Amino acid sequence: MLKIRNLEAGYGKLRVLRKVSMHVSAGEIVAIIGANGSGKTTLLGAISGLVGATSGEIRFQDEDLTLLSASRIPARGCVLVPEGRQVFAAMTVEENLLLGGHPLAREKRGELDGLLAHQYELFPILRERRKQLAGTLSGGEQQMLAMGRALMSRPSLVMMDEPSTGLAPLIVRDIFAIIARLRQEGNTVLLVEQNAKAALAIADRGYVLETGKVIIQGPAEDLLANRDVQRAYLGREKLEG
Amino acid sequence: MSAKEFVFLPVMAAVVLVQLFTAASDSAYYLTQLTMAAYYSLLIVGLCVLMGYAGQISLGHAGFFAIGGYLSAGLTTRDLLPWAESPVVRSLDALGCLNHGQDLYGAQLLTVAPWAAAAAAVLAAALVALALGVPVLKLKGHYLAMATLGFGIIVYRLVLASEYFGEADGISGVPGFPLLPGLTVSGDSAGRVANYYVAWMVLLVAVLLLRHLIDSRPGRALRAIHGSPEAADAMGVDVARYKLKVFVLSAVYAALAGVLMTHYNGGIGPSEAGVMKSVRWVAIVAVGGMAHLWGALTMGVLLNFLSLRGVFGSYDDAVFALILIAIMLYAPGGIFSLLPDGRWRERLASLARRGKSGEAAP
Amino acid sequence: MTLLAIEHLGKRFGGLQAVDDVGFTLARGAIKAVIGPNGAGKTTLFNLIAGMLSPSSGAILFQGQPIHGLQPCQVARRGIARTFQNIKMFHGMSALENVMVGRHVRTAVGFFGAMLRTPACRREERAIRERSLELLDFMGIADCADTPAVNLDFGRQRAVELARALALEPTLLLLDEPAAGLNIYETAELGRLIGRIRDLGITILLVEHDMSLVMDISDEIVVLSFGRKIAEDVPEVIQRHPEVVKVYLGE
Amino acid sequence: MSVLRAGIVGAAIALWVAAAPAAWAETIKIGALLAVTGPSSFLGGPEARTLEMMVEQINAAGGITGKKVELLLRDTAGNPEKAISLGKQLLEEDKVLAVVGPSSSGETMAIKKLFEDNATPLISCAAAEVIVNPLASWVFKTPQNDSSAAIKIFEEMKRQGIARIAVLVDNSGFGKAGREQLQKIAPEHGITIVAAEVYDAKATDLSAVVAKIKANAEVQGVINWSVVPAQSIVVKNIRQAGWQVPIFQSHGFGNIKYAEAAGVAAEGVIFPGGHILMAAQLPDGHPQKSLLLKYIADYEGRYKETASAFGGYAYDALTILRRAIEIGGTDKAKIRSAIEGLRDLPGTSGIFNFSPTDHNGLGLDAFAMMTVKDGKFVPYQGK
Amino acid sequence: MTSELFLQYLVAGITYGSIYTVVAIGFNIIYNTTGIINFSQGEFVMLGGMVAITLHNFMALPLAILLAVLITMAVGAAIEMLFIRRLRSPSVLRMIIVTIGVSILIREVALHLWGSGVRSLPYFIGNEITTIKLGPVFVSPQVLWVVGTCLVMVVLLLLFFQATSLGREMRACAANRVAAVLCGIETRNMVTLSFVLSAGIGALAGAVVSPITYSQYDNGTGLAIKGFTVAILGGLGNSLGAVAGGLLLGVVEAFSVSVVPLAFQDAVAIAVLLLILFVRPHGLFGSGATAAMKEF
Repeated sequence: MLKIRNLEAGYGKLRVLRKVSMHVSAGEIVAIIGANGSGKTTLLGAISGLVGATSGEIRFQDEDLTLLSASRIPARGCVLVPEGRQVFAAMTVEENLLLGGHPLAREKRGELDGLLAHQYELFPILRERRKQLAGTLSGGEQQMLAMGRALMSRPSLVMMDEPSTGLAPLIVRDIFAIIARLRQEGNTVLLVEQNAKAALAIADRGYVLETGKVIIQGPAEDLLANRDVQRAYLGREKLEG
Repeated sequence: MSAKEFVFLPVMAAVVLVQLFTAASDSAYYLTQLTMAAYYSLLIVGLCVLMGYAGQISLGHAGFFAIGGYLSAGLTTRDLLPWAESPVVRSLDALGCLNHGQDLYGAQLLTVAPWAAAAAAVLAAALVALALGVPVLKLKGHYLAMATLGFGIIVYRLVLASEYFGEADGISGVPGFPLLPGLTVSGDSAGRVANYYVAWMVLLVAVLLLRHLIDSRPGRALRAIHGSPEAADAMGVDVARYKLKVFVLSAVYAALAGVLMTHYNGGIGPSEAGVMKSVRWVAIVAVGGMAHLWGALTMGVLLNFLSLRGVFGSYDDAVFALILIAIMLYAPGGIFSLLPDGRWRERLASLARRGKSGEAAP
Repeated sequence: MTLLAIEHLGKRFGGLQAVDDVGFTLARGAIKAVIGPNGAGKTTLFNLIAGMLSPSSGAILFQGQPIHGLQPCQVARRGIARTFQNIKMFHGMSALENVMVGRHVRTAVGFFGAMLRTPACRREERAIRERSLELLDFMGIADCADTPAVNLDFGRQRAVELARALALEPTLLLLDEPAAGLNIYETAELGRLIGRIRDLGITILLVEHDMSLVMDISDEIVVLSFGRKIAEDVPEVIQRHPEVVKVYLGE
Repeated sequence: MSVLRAGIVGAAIALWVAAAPAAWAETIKIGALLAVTGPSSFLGGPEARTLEMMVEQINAAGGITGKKVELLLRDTAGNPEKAISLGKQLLEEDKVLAVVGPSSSGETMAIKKLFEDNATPLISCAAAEVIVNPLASWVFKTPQNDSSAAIKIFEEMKRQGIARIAVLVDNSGFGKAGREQLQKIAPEHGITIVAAEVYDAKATDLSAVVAKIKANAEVQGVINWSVVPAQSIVVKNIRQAGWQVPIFQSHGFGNIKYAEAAGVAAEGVIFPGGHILMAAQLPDGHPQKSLLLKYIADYEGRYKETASAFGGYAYDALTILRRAIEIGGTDKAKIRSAIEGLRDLPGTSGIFNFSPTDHNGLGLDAFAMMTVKDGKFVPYQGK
Repeated sequence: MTSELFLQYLVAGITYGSIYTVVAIGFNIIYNTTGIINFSQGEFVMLGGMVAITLHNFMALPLAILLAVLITMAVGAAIEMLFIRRLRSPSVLRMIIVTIGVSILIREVALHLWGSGVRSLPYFIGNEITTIKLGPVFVSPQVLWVVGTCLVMVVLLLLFFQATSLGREMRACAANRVAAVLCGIETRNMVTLSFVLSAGIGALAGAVVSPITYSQYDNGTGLAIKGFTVAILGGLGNSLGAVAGGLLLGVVEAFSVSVVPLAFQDAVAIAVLLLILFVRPHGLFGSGATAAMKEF
């Protein structure tokens, strides 16, 4: 479904991603893990068009996303739940969700009510809060809202950037339970997480990024057992030179 | 002399050459408008430091020019004879701050002496800038622009509504400003050459002082605030104080320009306080390249000179608007950024280095 | 001897307790690191010490004096310098001039002195320049002195920023993720550099993600999670601390 | 013949034709400092257009004493500092013989000394009395005196038994000068000003201030002294407030556009107007009649806009200069004394009788009281 | 003060207030979607009036106004596409300068197109002296047109922004540009749309107030400054706040006539603006908390 080849991207002079290649198949949950600054967020930014790719290609359902502007990518079925939620704080929960339905083709706008109901079923708390301003929600509720908003356009691929950031452990568990459920419903998920164990626990496969490169990849169980993964998080051997 | 100061030599040479040329070609009349342009440029270089180096916009600088010009004009023309016996006037007289003279039509006149009036005018502008700066400089972006614009409008409204300042007519009949025996700032054609040199001397000294400021501790602090206020703060720069100081400094420059221009012209009118004037000054600084003292000076002299000569005719404001838009869209670094490479600057710098080593090139 | 003491420090943003009853001390001459996952409150803690935020509760004592609630520039004048995670160079200024700004609190010339370029001003200016060049040299980037700072590569900008902080002659140096954006070689180099800075007698507190750097150079590590301190110990212990491992790798 | 050669020949012919006026033996340079743009452009615009038209006519008719007139028109935008700069340019660089303008009193006052120092005649198109009183030897003005207008208004008020009035003026130089004259002269006519307000030249609605003066029960009549569009707003707001008070306007109302802007509200407004506003109604043989009709016809034919008193100020200035040059030649001092010696010279504003002590030359008779009837200016016939 | 005078002042204040409010709303729309204060907003008002007057020579009044609004909208779109869109990495300073430049340019073009003369549309109902007597107070029917237009406009705008998906999308751009892009909203078009919308509103306002205030090439600036003051008073971006702020400023101005010389009236209005900027930059009616939720 998603195929990335030799992707390079960064901000200004700073090159963050160095020749990253990876793929996601339909129906999978793929986790990308790595320490801070390893380039995870930049990778999702590049896929969703927020960060310009300097070379390489991103093929999504046989279309090169690097050629599209960011606002056209959601309509192709590839939606990002950004880090730090980025809800429309001064708008109500329901408005946030409706805006998520924007990428739907015009003739499918009639399905909005059904989709709305579906999100409320997935995230019952949002139904209670639907008239509230999104900025007044708690962190966990905002995360659910951001996910719900992304799902409103029935994307074929949902990308999630650090859904657990700044959330209490109990809520993190709920969030991951929902992600797992999404897969059961047939969604494809690309998950970027710092919380490696939680992410790999629900993922099929995983990639480990370090300083902008994929250093390890494989089935989630293998990565969980891999000592190098642990090393990536809690200190490397000293480098000479 | 550092590389940046080295530029002064050719500029001074140009000032002298222009005068010699006009003398030789019997076209000394050009000096009048060059003198006026120099006074306006005095305001512009002050604004340039505020905007370009400290990063604070002011859409009200004509207001400071007007405070300087109007106060100086009012004090030196309004007759104090009716109050001659009041203690204030008498003590001022005892201090030598007053002039006993005659008006255009020969009537007795008691007025404040120009030097005292000028000092009072500049001081007033500084105090206003201080009082205004404390709350205004806390604002950013649109709010700062609008607040300074508002200040300019208030000054305009006050001079337009005050009888003391002559309402719509402004003040005319302002006497010359005696600088030295035999040297008076005034528009008399006899003193034209001397006044030309006075104006340019004042301007170049003013620029030299600013140049010194920019290349030293407080100037670096200012530029640091522009570059990154948080980092400047973390380096121990008291951002609020520095913004305030430079605001006052630029107000003083504007007021001084107002004082000198008023004595040179022998009068001042409300159009000097108008919003369009403030906008024009901002435009010229932008065209010169914001953080570019020489750019501001060059464009200040050039554009004012052309405008004062009526070259743009009825399209005066339109020309400035077009310049503004074009510069912002196509050369945000100022008109000199369009020159290839800025190699001329390097060449100047290398010349300067040969002159004296040890100090850095620009 | 204690240089910096954090006591029951708390910071609330609306409903979020970003820093919650954190306390630790920093001995003169030590290198101490604060680590924790994203959103743990490291940056908030850092900003509280640097004066960019004022605490909701608790106290920060520097050399026995309370410094909480002071403005950043006042904190700097006490002898605390800092660097920024996303490097903040002064635009439009050369590398050397950037460092020269660092001398601000150690010099005195004001507007008038500078404009008139008094002899005292000239003397001071020369001293600032010399000291700043020395620092660039110490960082090994003396050759970039006249380059506009923003044109330097990332690693060199870091070095300029460090030199700028050192120009302040700080007693305490606060480093906010100094290794962010550096490659492994640059990071290793940075580690050595921090060591040399400590050898100058400067105490260092850093917030860092790069574990290799932290483990390598720190004397002690404080671990934050959800605004609370969950561990404080030497690197070897922290590396095996079950709570810390759980926070980082999940349960 | 190739196209190129045709082009060259054509250009040569064009050059020759263009160079033909070089047959003029000498040119007379006359400067003009007018506010063609800016806040006073409603004055400077018609003035500039009038001058351009006249100079063309004069040259077509053989110039002045056989010399071609060259008009150096400069736009001051109403700024005194520009008037000074451009004034010096005209005097020293262009070496003009005399200057027409400026349009506003502030500008005129700013350059008064300059023209005294340079001993060059300046004929201002601004109305303020202070321009010629106290007298400056080289400065003249063509608009009627404000005091004449004030006296005319007060006389009419007395006739109507109005003694307590409200005065509204705009904050232009015209309004300022008018207010000063009204306040000075009112006591002489037994009239008391019980309320006086200054409004902004760019005011968009004045119903609040109208409500204020209306609430003053003493007010028997209102004088509005203004030269800006807002004077139509005053009239409208007074009538909209259901207030049937007699409204007097200054000679600044002498532009039919203002009456049109006020629409039916302008009906019955009384004001002192120059004869230009009633040219057609003047008795045949009136010395001004033919020149007024010609000026109006020429101006309106050429510019497709109504001729106003303002353009007339410039007409008079150039007419005076023309006559003075015919008498005194191209010597500035002689021109000056020629102007001072002009008697019974009809102009658009009135019949000029200059003297060494009167540099305006117009008397009370330059005004006639007028009113608006059916959207037209007509002589006021009394109640 | 008699109650009659009090009421008459009030009516005058409401008239001024409605005019200012309509201008302020134009500011708010653009500010809300872009974070730009469009200093050329006043020129839209001027254009609306001038174009409508010109067209009225050839066609019926409603049609002339409609066409004038459409033409001004096109001008708004052109300004955005020609100037605003082309600003690379726009800093606030540059946006201010460009919109000021555009404002001067439009004004100068208008001067050379229409001349400096004053024009006006005829009164929609009655003429210059028609008044309606409401108790002791006299009101021109045109005032009711202005107040009515202002009210209808505010209500329509609120409906548009709250109840239509396009309005929601514009608000989303204002609330969080990145998130809007991630929802597939073409933010560029929203910016253009905001210029079109506020140009249209300005033009309609210009046509409706023209019989009262007259139209002239340079009367946009004064209105823009008042409109901006009102926008700040009500809290930038807050349309209901603008209504309240407009009425407040209008009434203050009307009543100030009784204490301050009229010549200082504008200085009073600007002093109010400065005071608000210093004390409550988020406006009298906006709360700091909601202001903080916006990105700008």
